[in-house]
Amino acid sequence: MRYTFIPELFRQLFSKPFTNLFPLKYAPASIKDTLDKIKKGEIEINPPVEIPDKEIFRGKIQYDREKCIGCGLCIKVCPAKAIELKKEEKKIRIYVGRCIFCGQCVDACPKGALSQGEEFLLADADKLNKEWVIE
Amino acid sequence: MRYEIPIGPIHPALKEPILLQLSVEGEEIKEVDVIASQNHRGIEWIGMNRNNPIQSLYIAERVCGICNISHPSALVLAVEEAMDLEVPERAQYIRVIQCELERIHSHLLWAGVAAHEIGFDSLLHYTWKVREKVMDILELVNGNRVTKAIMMYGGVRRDIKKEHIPKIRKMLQYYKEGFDKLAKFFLEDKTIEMRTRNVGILTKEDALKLAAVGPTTRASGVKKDVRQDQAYFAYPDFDVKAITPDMLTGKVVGDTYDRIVVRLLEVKQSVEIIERALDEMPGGEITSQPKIAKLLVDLKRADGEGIGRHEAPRGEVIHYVNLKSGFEPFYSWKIRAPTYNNIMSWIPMLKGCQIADVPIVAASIDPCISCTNRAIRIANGRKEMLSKEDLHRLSVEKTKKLMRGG
Amino acid sequence: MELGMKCFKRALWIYHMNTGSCNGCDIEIIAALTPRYDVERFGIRLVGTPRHADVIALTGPVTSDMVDKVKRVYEQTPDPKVVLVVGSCGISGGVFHESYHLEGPIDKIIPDGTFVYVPGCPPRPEAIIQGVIKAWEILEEVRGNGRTTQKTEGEKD
Amino acid sequence: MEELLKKLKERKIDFEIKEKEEGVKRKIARKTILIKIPRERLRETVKLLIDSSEDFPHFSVCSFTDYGKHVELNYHFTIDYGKPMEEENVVLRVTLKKDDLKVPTLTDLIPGTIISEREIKEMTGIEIENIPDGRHMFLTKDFPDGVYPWRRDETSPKETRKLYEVWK
Repeated sequence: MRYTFIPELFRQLFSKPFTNLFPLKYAPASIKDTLDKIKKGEIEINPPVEIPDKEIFRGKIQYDREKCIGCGLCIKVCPAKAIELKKEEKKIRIYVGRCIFCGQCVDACPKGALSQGEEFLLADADKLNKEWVIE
Repeated sequence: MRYEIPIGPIHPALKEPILLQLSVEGEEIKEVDVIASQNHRGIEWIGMNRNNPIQSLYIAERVCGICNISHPSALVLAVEEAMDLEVPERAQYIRVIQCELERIHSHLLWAGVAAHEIGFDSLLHYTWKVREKVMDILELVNGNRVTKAIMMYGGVRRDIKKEHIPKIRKMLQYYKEGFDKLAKFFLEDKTIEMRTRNVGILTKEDALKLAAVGPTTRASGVKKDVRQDQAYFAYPDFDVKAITPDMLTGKVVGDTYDRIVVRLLEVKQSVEIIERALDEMPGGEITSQPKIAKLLVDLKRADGEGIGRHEAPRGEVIHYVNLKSGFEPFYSWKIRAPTYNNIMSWIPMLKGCQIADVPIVAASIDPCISCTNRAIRIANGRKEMLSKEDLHRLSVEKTKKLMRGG
Repeated sequence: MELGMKCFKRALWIYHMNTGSCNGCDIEIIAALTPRYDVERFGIRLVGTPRHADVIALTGPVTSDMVDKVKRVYEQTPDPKVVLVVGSCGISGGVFHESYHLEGPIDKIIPDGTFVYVPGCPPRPEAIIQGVIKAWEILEEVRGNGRTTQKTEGEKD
Repeated sequence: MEELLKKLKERKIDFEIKEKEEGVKRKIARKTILIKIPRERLRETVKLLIDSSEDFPHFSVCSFTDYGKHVELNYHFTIDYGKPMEEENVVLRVTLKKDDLKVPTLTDLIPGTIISEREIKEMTGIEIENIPDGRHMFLTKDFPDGVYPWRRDETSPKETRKLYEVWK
């Protein structure tokens, strides 16, 4: 047998699908209608591939305003200039649009005010929307 | 009659920008020129002027997104040499495991791309499906599918948890069982053999003179592997042997087929290394300096220079670092990525090939243009120009023609 | 003709362009096309030329050499079009936020474009899929007011 | 390595050897041979390196440091590869004065140096004598003359674009 892949092709035809059907199985006729229906709860979307370890996963940064002392260490180590110091209040502001999700600020924070969340579906058409500015 | 054909800069073979200027007579390539100025982001300048060393670690990670542990590895080796920093034993083992996980994912990625270049898309999808297993493990231990963000001066940032080890072992088992199958598809299939045997030959002499590195040079019979020659991290414990194609096929031709052989054998080798590393991993700390603020001060005070060398999936990575006390960024920093050296080996490989062979030959060195740290440009539309699609079509046509026996 | 427009409305073709990114996002875009995520089941596929595309998936902080190429690719793409910026470096520079060889971010180079941003370094393939769906929604809105309106009225479903 | 050191002593070229320990259970020493030479003897030393190694010496890269009044070029080589744990790094260090930035090319001895030499030329402004191909390698064609990104003096790039400021 010189074409060694052919038997595998047939086997694939009958094996269990490998695809994760996020968000829907097939493309709907109208995206807008579907999104409305999802909002109303008429259709359920298929969940994305599960996050394997929630402790380690590096998603959107969570900020605990109360614990922050405004030392600025996170600003010092941030490789992407995603964090800004609000001098008067001694608190910080994080821009998700600049963040590279490395988690170095989480490691550096002496008070444990920062942590990595689980959220990763962040796409948006406006890069200064409220969701993307953490205060 | 000679024609000039520019290929690129937006994807000649991979999804990256580089321009190949070919001189052809009929179907045969006579001369090759490489223009690589499209991906230049000035990373060395950034590390020398703008960043402190900890920030530079993340810049190094993004020199190349595929081999994103190689550059930090070489950088931490260089900096640790420059400032005489101790690294705990457990951290050295974790580094080895991470590096080998990356090698598996990178070689499988390449194998898929190579299959795509000769028009064998079902094999591309199969290989990438197999690759998802290691991506899951990478996400499990690192928190992101691609960038690992694990290296730190003096250790690593994250431990491998106890409950992760059975999952990693399961993945290794999957690859051990699946390896023969994968090797059969890639090495015994007539289609692949027709398109890659005796195509894009790089002789041993050329490989040495052009200073080629990694699988490209090993496929030409040069036993050169940093893990073997000048071991680092915990690699001396594993006694890694450089892989050459004669281990499987009994001869060295130096063509594209041999490069496939070397990469597949390296996947197997990596699986074995990870398995041993998991068995022998000592306990203890994972970093010698857990306080980031203290580390920053130490880095600022340090004075000295160091060279870090690491065997990335594509070949040897070298970082040269010079630290000056009182000066926060690196005083000087030079990155040498593997493709930087391998690009020149395109010239002897492509000479005498047909245009339809360009994608597979160009892909055979596993080019990583962003690794080379430079930049891209769009081909001139007024000249006769082959787009990626045309090139791919030509390549697919050649496969079909060969299969018909023509 | 009417039938033709109906068919074209659904499949979304993407042109992928690398403007000096690190490859991380690029491999995740390809990962989204391969069996695990398989966006081809929605009719989404990568095409080799911008003239066939509805969406430009753009990665990277735009190096000096790429500025005019980005503009040309953008002009060659037929209207209506959306630029899908994948990865933090395309949005704001990310780790490459300051350098002598960069001209980005992308929305300064194409000031009148429509953008969908996917943050992440690199984003998970699901996040890219979500971005594509956002782009799709925008395209549907634009087309709904434009040439396909008459056709949608004739539709039963 | 012994042969190289012997030949270096014969020619009266100074060198130092640095060692660094690597490994966890099995310790090995990583050796770096640092050779400081004047520009005039660079080609001679490279020839020596080629003659005294079994295989061809592997040219890795050329790095550059700017010390204000003078600059330093390091040619990084590795020799004796292919044998487990026996490889050594060789660094050829050439110091140049700022008002006389010139080095001879090595491309005829080792063809693989061409990319590095083109890079050094465009990034630092050092003139490479007899370079066969002096075009830009990594910078755009229209990059301004007289701006050298790796230098630490008035010729380093002044105006850099801060993407994080313009992003809004």
